[in-house]
Amino acid sequence: MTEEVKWEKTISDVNNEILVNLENPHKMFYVALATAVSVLLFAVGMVAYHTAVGPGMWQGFRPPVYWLVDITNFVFWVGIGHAGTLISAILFLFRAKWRNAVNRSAEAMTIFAVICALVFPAIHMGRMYLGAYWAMPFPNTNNLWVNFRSPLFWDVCAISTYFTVSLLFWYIGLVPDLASVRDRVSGIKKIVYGILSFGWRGTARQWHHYETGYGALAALATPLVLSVHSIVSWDFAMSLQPGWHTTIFPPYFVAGAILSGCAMVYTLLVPVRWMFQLEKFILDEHLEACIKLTLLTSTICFYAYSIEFFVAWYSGNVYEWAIFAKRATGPYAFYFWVMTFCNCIFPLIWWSKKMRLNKAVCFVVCVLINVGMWFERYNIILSSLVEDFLPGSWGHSEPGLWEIGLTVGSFGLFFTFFLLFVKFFPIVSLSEIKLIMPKPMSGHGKGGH
Amino acid sequence: MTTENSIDTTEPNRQTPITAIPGFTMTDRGPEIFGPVDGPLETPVKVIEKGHLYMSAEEVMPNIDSDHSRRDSASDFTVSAGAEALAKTAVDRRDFLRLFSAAAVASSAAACVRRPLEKAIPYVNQPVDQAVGVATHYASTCGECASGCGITVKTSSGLPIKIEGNAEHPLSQGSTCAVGQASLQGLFHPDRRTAPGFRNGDTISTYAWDDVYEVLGKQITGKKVAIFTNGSTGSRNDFFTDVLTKLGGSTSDLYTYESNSLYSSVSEAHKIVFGVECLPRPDMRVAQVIVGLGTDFLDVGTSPVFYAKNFANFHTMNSGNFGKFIQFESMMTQTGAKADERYVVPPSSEIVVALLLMKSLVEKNAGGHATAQAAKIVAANASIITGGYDLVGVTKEVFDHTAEQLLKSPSMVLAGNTGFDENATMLQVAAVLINDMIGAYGKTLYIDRGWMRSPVRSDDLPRFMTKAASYDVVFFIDTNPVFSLPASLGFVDLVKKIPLVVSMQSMPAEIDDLAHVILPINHSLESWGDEHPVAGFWSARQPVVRPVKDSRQAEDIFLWLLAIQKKSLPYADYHAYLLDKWKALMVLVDAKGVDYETFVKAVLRRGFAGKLETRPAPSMKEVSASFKVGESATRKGLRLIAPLDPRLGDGRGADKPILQEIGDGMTTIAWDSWVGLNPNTAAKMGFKRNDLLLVETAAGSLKVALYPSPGLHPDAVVINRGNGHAITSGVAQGGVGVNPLVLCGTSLDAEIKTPITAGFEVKLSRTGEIYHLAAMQKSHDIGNRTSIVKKYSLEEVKNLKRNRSLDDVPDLYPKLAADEVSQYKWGMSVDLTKCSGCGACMAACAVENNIPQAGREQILLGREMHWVRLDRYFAGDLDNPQVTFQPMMCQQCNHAPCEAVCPVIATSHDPEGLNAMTYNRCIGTRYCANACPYKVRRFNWWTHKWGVMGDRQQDRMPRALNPEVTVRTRGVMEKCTFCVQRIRQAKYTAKEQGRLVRDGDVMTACAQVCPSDAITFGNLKDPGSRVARERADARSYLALGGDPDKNEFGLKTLPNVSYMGIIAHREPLGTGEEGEGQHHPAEGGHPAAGEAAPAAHGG
Amino acid sequence: MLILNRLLSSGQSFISSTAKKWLRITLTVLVFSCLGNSGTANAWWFWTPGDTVDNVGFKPEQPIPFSHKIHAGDRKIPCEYCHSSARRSFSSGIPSGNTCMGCHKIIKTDSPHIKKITAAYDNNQPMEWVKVHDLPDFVRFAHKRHVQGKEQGGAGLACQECHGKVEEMDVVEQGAPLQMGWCIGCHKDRKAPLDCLTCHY
Amino acid sequence: MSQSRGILAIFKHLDSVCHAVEKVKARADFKDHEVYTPTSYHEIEHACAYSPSPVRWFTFVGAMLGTVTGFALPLLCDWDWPIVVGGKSPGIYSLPAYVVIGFEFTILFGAIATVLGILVMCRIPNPKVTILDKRLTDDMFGIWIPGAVPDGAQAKLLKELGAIEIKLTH
Repeated sequence: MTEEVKWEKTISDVNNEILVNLENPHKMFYVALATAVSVLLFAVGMVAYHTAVGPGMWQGFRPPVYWLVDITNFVFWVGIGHAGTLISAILFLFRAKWRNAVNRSAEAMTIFAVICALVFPAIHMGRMYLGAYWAMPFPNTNNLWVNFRSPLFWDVCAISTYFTVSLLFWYIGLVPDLASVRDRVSGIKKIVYGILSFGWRGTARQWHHYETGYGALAALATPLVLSVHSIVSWDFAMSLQPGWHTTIFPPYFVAGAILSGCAMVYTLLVPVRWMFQLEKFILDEHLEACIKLTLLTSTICFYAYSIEFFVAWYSGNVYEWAIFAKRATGPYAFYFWVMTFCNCIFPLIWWSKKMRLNKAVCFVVCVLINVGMWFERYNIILSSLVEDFLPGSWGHSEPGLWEIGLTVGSFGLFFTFFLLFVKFFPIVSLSEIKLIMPKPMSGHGKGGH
Repeated sequence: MTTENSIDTTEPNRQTPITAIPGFTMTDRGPEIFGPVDGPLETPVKVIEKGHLYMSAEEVMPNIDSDHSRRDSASDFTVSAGAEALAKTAVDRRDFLRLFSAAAVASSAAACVRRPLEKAIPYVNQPVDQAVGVATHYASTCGECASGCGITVKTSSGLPIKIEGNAEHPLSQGSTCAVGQASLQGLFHPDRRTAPGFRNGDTISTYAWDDVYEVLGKQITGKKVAIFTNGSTGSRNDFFTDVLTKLGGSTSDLYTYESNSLYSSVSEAHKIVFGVECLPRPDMRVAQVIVGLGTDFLDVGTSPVFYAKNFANFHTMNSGNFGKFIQFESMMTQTGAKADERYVVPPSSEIVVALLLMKSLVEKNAGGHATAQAAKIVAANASIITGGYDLVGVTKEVFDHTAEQLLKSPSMVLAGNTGFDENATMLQVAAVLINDMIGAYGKTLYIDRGWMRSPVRSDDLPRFMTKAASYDVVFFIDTNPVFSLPASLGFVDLVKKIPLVVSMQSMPAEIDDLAHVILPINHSLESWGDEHPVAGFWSARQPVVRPVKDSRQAEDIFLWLLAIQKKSLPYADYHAYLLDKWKALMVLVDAKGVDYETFVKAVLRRGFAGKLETRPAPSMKEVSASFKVGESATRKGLRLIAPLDPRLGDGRGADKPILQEIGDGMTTIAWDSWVGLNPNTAAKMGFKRNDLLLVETAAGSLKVALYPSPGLHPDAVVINRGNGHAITSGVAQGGVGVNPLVLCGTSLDAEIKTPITAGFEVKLSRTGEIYHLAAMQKSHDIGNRTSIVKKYSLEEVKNLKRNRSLDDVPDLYPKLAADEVSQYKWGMSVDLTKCSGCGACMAACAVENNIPQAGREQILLGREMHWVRLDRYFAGDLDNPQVTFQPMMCQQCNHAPCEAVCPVIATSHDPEGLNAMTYNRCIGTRYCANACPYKVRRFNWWTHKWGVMGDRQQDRMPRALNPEVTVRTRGVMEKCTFCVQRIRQAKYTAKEQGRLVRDGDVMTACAQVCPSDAITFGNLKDPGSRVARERADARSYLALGGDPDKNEFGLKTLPNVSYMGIIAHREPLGTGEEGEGQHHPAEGGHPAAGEAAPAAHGG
Repeated sequence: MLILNRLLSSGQSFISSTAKKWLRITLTVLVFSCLGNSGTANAWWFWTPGDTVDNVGFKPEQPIPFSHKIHAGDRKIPCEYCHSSARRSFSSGIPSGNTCMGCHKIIKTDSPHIKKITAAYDNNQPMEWVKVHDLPDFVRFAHKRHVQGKEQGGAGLACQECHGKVEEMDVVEQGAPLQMGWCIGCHKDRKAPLDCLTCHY
Repeated sequence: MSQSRGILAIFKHLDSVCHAVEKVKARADFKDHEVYTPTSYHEIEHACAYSPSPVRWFTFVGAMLGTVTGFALPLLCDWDWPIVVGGKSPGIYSLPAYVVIGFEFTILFGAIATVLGILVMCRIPNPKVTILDKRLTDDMFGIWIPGAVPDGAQAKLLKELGAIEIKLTH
């Protein structure tokens, strides 16, 4: 970000123009919220029925395919959930200024995406009520705890840690902004926001501790971000399944997660920016920076996809190569090519700056990337499970309406949360965007730097 | 570690405990299969070898006497609480204690208890020697077919829970077939009728038995009565004859019918040639060559288990010899799949093959009395023979070579299938002649010493068809001819003309719809009886449980009917009749120094007795003049074959979910009928898998979906019998599949007068609809994954060496101390050379381990629950592929990929090498199933309903549960446990006796049942155990375990299951180096997904 | 909330069980909605597996007030006289009607409870005892392995070690928690097998 | 701050508030003054010249505690009941697997401790906070001197230093 960004607004406009949305959102907001809530309610009904009847409801669970859309959605949402903390933590440490414009919504997106992600492993289990208990067996009358060697338990640890840390990070970031809101509103709202802002005053001393803590959190969150999807990838890589059992999985998954996360950030920001008239704060330059990061991770993914094929071939492992050959040419090749085109080919147009700045094109490609990333996980799960070692155990699978319903339902959950968030919380980090805006100097250079 | 490399040339002993059998001497090879009989006869009493292992029912169930059961008097033990919950199940009238029955009572007295309260309900009168939790075994005889295999039934708290082959019984030798295993489902079937009834228009009014006797007894007084029943070799036919005589008829009013017409055709052929009605008793151990003419003796022959045991001893490394099996057939039978040389011939042309073989034998100057006759027959059929080589598509050299081999060494020819064409009996006659020419009689086949007996009289069916109208009353007992005869025969109309039809069935049957009186009779496990399968050898049947429904033994009903008419036979019940009959047995076996009662008890304990009958070798008749070949042998074009299904039989097995769920041996299709067609033919005609075809013959038409089946002759159209029961008749699995008999014409075989079910010209056309067949295996091509199944030619196997133990695998981790200390390491060895894919292991496993049946809809989703899966792989030409069967169960890996991934330690490693699955710990993440490279784990997607009449097929599972195995709830993973409940019992017993578990003490259900002895189970730490020796054999390998000699260790999962590679006389296909990318044409035949057409076959 | 529930649950039957159930549900809902934390705890209480509660002291009312104190304590009848299969079966066995009648044909025949037994016996009705020591169905506890002596490879335990001093109880109550941790503790102490397959299959 | 009586000088510009802070921070009559800023401008932090925040010690101690817990938990469980899975000996041999647990606990405990550190050091949540001026969380800077009065010397000085407004706070 060496280019100087041209700001039309000053920090005095920030609170006024951003927080006004809390009072008066666009009418499209209510349409969107109503849609999201009804989808969510429908999904809640499905989950309730599913809990009563059993996991047999998922038509895609056709042994040998014991996981399909459930874990696809899980990994997909966890992947989406990567961008937030990445943008807040890693880019914070790298002092990438553009993050300040988008980090709040990205972090919120992280939280809600991780919630969506957590739903799936919970409801896919055969006996979810026991799952909760075994993980925290209090009182532990069995003298037995969990298997710490299981990647699934690592996953539980990683995701819950990630969720907790992201939530803390997000909320700590929110505290000064909630104080800003508190200072704008009155009545019951003032009390609520007052409680939520913990009584933040904004003294320099507070800011001093705050900054240190925020930096420490960012330092902790950085390895966490990278580890979470590595651990998610071990959910696959720790088994012997051909196509899963590879060392490339952790970096490959992390890159994929960041790719989908950034694409999702963009996908969310463009309508939000329009809906809440934030064009003057979330500048085109910021969006372009996001696209550049997306392009970078897309090329990493491209590399990972290719090297995966190369290694499968070069290893001489019959099973491994068979899986990859079938991925590209077999009955499920469609998914493979969707994934390749969406994640690797389409983003290539962003090498042109014109395209990077064309928001319609970028929006479409970002949506396509998320479609592609969904199919990447679907493809990895399905193709490795469906035809592994013994041909006698081979099968085939395809999801049914049930899975589609639950997938759509998870979007309902996500957007419900997100829309409620934009209604009640500052969409842009007020304090942080002020930092990248022109400083309110007197012009005399007196006492300044 | 270097292991002994030489081939284990002696076949290890069967593991079941062996004891002396009166009349049958023992050899070190196990029980002599009807071997020399001249040894001294022991007195078969007083020495009871195994304590209380075998005991007769009357010892522990004194109240089973028929007076009680007839009058339905108050029993000693009563139905206890929780009855309303169980009343709906099949066992609502259990007369034994129901201890520990769950009663979910939220009692106010103990509201702090956070679990349902359970009741402990004891016996009122505890029978001596019965303790809760201690199983009692009874010896009996299987009643599922007419073979008369000996079984032992394990009962717990009075309930039969498992059937095993009687280890001492010379026919079953410790094994049963799948059908025998499923017998329990017949016993407990929820569809069984609960009370006798009279037809009242469309409805049936039920009555008390006493009223039924009264009314029916009077109704039949003075009437002309006939009995139509299924075949039996035992005293039953004599009893019915006695009854009929009392009723004023004669033995000619008794009609027997078996859908398996092989009994009558073989028997009739011997009558034609030798003048004696019998089935020859084979002894394959001495044979070196067997030629099959369309035979399927391993699956649906005259005595499948006995033949399988025989074949297992023949088709194995035996003092450096390996029996060679040559098969000519038009369909792909499981027997044909085991052939060393297999020639595909057109449907119905087996008789031509026989003629061509006869010709070659004549040319080679074969000995025997038959050669002259054969020469005449060959001359008379010169026109057929001339075109014969082209017709069957096999060259003369092959026949010459085959004839040479037959003459060179002890050999036999087995002919005939249950897909029965018009030349069936003549084919048997030809086989008899050939067997005589090659000197098989007296050497490998016996008709003069302990010959086998046919359960049916061959001309009963046409006799009945002509005389039926003259009867006033006809009893149909345990037979369902309305279903098992072609509709075109007009049997239904015939029965409708009979004024009084009485149907006596243990399960509802189509004949019930035509019957005026429907009487539920006892299942064979509730009945007294006997079988006489081999001349001089009797197998006894005793009830092992009180009738679970309000049914009566068929024979007892007749005694009551006679009593009403005051014409009583001098027996209180059929049991008394048998006791009278068995007096002759005591004389036969020459038992001295014991009283009769003791003798009978000893017989019941052991399950059988006898002394093989001998007779002078019968002399041959001149048959060449009467030998004729029907024109269907030389027909061209598509022809129908409708064989009996190996498991469903003529439809008797269709009501047993286990048998439906095992699936077909070659196609793995479950819960359905299909039309099998050569994949190339199907491709040529433009048909794809699952296309619903219209199959038309002159007699009728039906719609059935297509499954391209490799190995069929291009002209063969195969539809198995067994399914297609009517929905309306209350038959348990009504509505499943189709009955191909509607396609069969009216003709009967000329000699034995049984309906022809093969050889009809057939037309196929597409209806345009798609019907999804529930095939459990989606891909049958092993491709380049040759390390999964290893095959060796005979030459290779003779020089096979292995320098490194299978368990000598480098490991990063230190050896586990607990494993080192443990005295046991349970292992299994599966000899793929022997496995014939019969599915008995799947059935035994399901019964032993309470495995639910999933039903067609779930199988379509791949959700079958079998703990042991039978993988079938085809290699080579689609028209005539080499077939491999591989039972795949949990490999009990020492480095199990499934264990490490479980987040809650629901599956862990046991110091005895077992992969422990703890159901109650499982939360159902299913990662273990994904991580398993063998994909042998099964998940409970739903709550399975046992013993409840649900809407879906899978909700009708009889509630015959093994109390020693946990019933799994929804959301829980399960898998093969190596029958750990048996291991634990054996260990407990051994500990109580202060010793270690010995080889043979414990066997898994699959190892015990396997009719081919393919599965061995035991302690790998005992170097002398059979399983340890087999694992050390050079032929053994680990699935996905690479080749330790080449420093390749595959996945390094270190399974405790090892497989022994296939030996075959022919050059094995699909054995190339892993990874060379061989392409096998079978790949296209069974596309993994979608409905792609079978690819044309290539090199 | 937990305490409330327990109080309510363990209380004597001063209100009907249905009413109590509804009361408990209502209370649960109320408290759940009011107090987040204790609501969670409550959910935990209701949804965790049954053996999170040890049930020690569980003392149900039996169809007849059979006193082990009189039989096993005062009269010194050995446990295995009635529970006869403990040494040879997984189950120790509940005495059958004829076992009772063996003595009570003569002894105390005029007691109303004995009359009840006699009547049941004559009518071929079994007694329906409430199980006190009840393990889940997925646990395979072999009485014989625990009761048999060392010479048979057993543990040689006295019945009282798990069942408590039954011979002093008028009404039998649960003597030990019978939870897995309790089993495991003893197995660890005595170096008995600890693999899952020992009890679960 | 229970005591909120004092004066608040409001500044509009960053450079002027920084200049003011540098001028007044050492003065005795500005004892216990507080600088208010809408966001964390480094200029102000430099001007105030606070000593390094102890929040990082919270982080460190929390993270180390997490590491110890994360490794101890599985190892103690293995020690209590060694269960073999996948042919791997429990305990020290399974340490590679426990690295993940150790790592996650490190992060989790570290993050929670950091947040606690922030809350403790910032003395929040504080229910008794007085909002001195709404603009301080918007775009204005402020210096608040407890106990001072609007017409005192401090007010005058601040005015000179560029305060646009002096406010009495209660």
